[in-house]
Amino acid sequence: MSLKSVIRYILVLLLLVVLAVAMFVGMDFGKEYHRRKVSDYYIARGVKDTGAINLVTAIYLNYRAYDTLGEATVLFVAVLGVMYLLSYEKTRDENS
Amino acid sequence: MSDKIALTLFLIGLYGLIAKKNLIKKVMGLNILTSGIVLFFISLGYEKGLTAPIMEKGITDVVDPLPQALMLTTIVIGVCITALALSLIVRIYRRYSSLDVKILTGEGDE
Amino acid sequence: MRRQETKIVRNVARKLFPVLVLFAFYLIIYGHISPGGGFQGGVVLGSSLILLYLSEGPERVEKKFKNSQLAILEAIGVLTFVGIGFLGIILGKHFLGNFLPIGRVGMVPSAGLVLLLNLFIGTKVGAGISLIFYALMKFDRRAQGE
Amino acid sequence: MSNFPILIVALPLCFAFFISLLSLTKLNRFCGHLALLSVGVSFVLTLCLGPRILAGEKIAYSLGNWPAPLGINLLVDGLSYLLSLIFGLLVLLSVIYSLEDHKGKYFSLVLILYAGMNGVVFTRDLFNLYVFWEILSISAYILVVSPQPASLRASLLYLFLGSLATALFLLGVGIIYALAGTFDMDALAREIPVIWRTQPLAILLVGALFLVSLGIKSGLFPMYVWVPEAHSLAPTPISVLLSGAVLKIGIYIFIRLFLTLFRTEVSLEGLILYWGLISMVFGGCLALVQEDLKRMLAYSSINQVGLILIGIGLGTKLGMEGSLYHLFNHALIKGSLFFSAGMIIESTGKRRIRELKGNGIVPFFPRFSFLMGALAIIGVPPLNGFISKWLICRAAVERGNLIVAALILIFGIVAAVYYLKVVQNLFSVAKMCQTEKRQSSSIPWIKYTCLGTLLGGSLVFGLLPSQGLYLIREAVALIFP
Repeated sequence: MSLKSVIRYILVLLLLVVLAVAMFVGMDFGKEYHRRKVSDYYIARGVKDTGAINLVTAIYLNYRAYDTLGEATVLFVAVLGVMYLLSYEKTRDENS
Repeated sequence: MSDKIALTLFLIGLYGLIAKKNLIKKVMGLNILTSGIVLFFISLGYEKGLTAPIMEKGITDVVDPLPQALMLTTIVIGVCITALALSLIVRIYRRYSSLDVKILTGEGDE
Repeated sequence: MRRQETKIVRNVARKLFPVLVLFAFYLIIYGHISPGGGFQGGVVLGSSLILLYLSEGPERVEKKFKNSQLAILEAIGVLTFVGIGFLGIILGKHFLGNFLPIGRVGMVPSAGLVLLLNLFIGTKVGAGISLIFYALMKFDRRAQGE
Repeated sequence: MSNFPILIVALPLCFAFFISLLSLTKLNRFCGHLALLSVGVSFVLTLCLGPRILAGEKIAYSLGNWPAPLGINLLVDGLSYLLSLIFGLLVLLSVIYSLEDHKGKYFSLVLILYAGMNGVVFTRDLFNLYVFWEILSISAYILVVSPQPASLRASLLYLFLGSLATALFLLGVGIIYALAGTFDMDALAREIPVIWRTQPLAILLVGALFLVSLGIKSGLFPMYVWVPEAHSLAPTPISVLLSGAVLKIGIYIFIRLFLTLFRTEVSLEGLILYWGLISMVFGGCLALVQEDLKRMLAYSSINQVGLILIGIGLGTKLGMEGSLYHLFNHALIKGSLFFSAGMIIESTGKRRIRELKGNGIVPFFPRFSFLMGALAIIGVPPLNGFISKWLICRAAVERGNLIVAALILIFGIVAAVYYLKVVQNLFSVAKMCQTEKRQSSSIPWIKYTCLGTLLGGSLVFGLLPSQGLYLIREAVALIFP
């Protein structure tokens, strides 16, 4: 192992330790801080509002359907991209 | 407790993404990182003794449904990024016949 | 690379395929009254196609499910999603507003748009995931020199 | 009129899906025109919102009729309007530029990129912002891939760093949700000062996560690695979009989150100021030693983004005006520079700055526009770059930060050195090459219109700076009421 890679590993480990400490200290807020403001409304009124018993679906497709549109777009982009990248014409030149 | 595990998973993924030299392993690191985040979100809503958010008759104490709904989106995004990264790697492997991270910084270009 | 798996695998996969599709549509259609939903059902649908592809080999599956058809299905799924959103604007609500009646809670045809959107998301996700897999798989086969 | 915000986002999406269907049929060659139509419609809708925004109005839109914390809300205010205007203009010109060279799926991706940009700047919901940011980034990763094989590795590098950035952002959003129980920005603006009193460490952690992620995405000093790779290897219109729009998204989110959301917390101004300064210095110095034309432009982008951050970090109204105006100007100037660099590379087939020397085959107009763009970005008076640099400099002097002002001036001179090196090579007399006489210009006129528009824009906003300041007045009023 060369000196360069040793230094690299030490740096990475240092970064991770710092991050770990920061996260475990910073996120030590306990459960009482999790105030479910919006979710309490969803739980109380969700079925009446949307008619869906499954609250996850109710949020996914009714309250936050715009997010779902975004998600569908991401999947669409990925399919488009995979076909764009792996289409035959583009890759033929690399064979030769 | 579960959010601590999720964070550990996140850090493991971060380590994989930063330190591994194989491109496929980097993608694996990215996946672990995403799973860590998903687990973190899910653990936010969870408390002991609560049931799934299916509001059938007589059920009132349920876990937080919002993070669960959001995580569906994150999972799809994770899948999409993985698919793209893999297809890029497949083509890079065809071009350079190597999966070493040195490719990314331009060594071996003509 | 071997094109096809053994006969046992092929038979099991072929018998399993309709059951998986049925399960997928159950998940999609009952998504708003039980655990499940469009995305989950769509993934099951996609994996059923992937299973068929793995066991039967690409040529035989391509005859039944052409890539271009799947691509069209996917685009139509997401296009309809946006279309339903615009329909909300036309019918006086906002984008993606629920313009259907909620109906009796707990029945299958209820919850307004949720069921409809679940169907489109399901087909879209199923087609999309199997398409990604197909593209990677086909590239791999080509790379190994057909 | 009230539906315009969502139409601006959803119409390009709708057309993108339709174009991908169309590209499978025989009508493949009309994809570009359809894309042009939809971007045009979207841009016109954006322009239609103009009078109301400039009158100080804010246009809100709740999706699916759910009020603020329940559903997702869109809001068009001065800041998002300014950004949306830049994006519309650049995407329109890029589509026009690529009409001849590209086919179906490419346009679909560009439209989704456009929708993603507008989705990011309009939304008032943190998670929705993440989703649209991811849409924008993923389509950008794909679009970076060009026929050059090296662009594949640039795209992969961009993908790794970009998805690391969005993952860190998402983790921050999760912590915010744990603390506040909502994603809505208006509710968060009220909540966060309350939480700050009991949980300062958690808020600091969120701030740090957001800063790192935004730093990666806008190409600031230690995390700029992807910028030169992606910018130099992408197709020309995509380089324009990356430099003019995608880098700006990071700055937008920074302003939106840290100056309107977290504004009662610790003052970030010093950090931002020095970060911008370091970024500017490194970008400028590295641009000096580049040999590749587009790579040099990419490092110059890092330099300019640093300058924009300096203006923000000064923390005064004047500095903010200067940096928002510079954000706008940089989009125009870098657009014209990348377009002309693309044309130069296209007509000579050479990317290295040294090889451009004495090439008589470069048509006159790209050379001229490169010169104009270089003068504008250096900050020569009648052009628009001067005004914004002047504003930032004056803000620095007013704050008593003379060293910063001096550094900005010095790096103006450094920019002059590396740009004029290219200009000198471009305009040096062709001493030989009479033998290999190639056709002088095969560039279609439609590409010249893109260049002309951007050059005209930078001239107009340089001669009439009050018009440009009028545009950003509402945006500045949001931050310094």
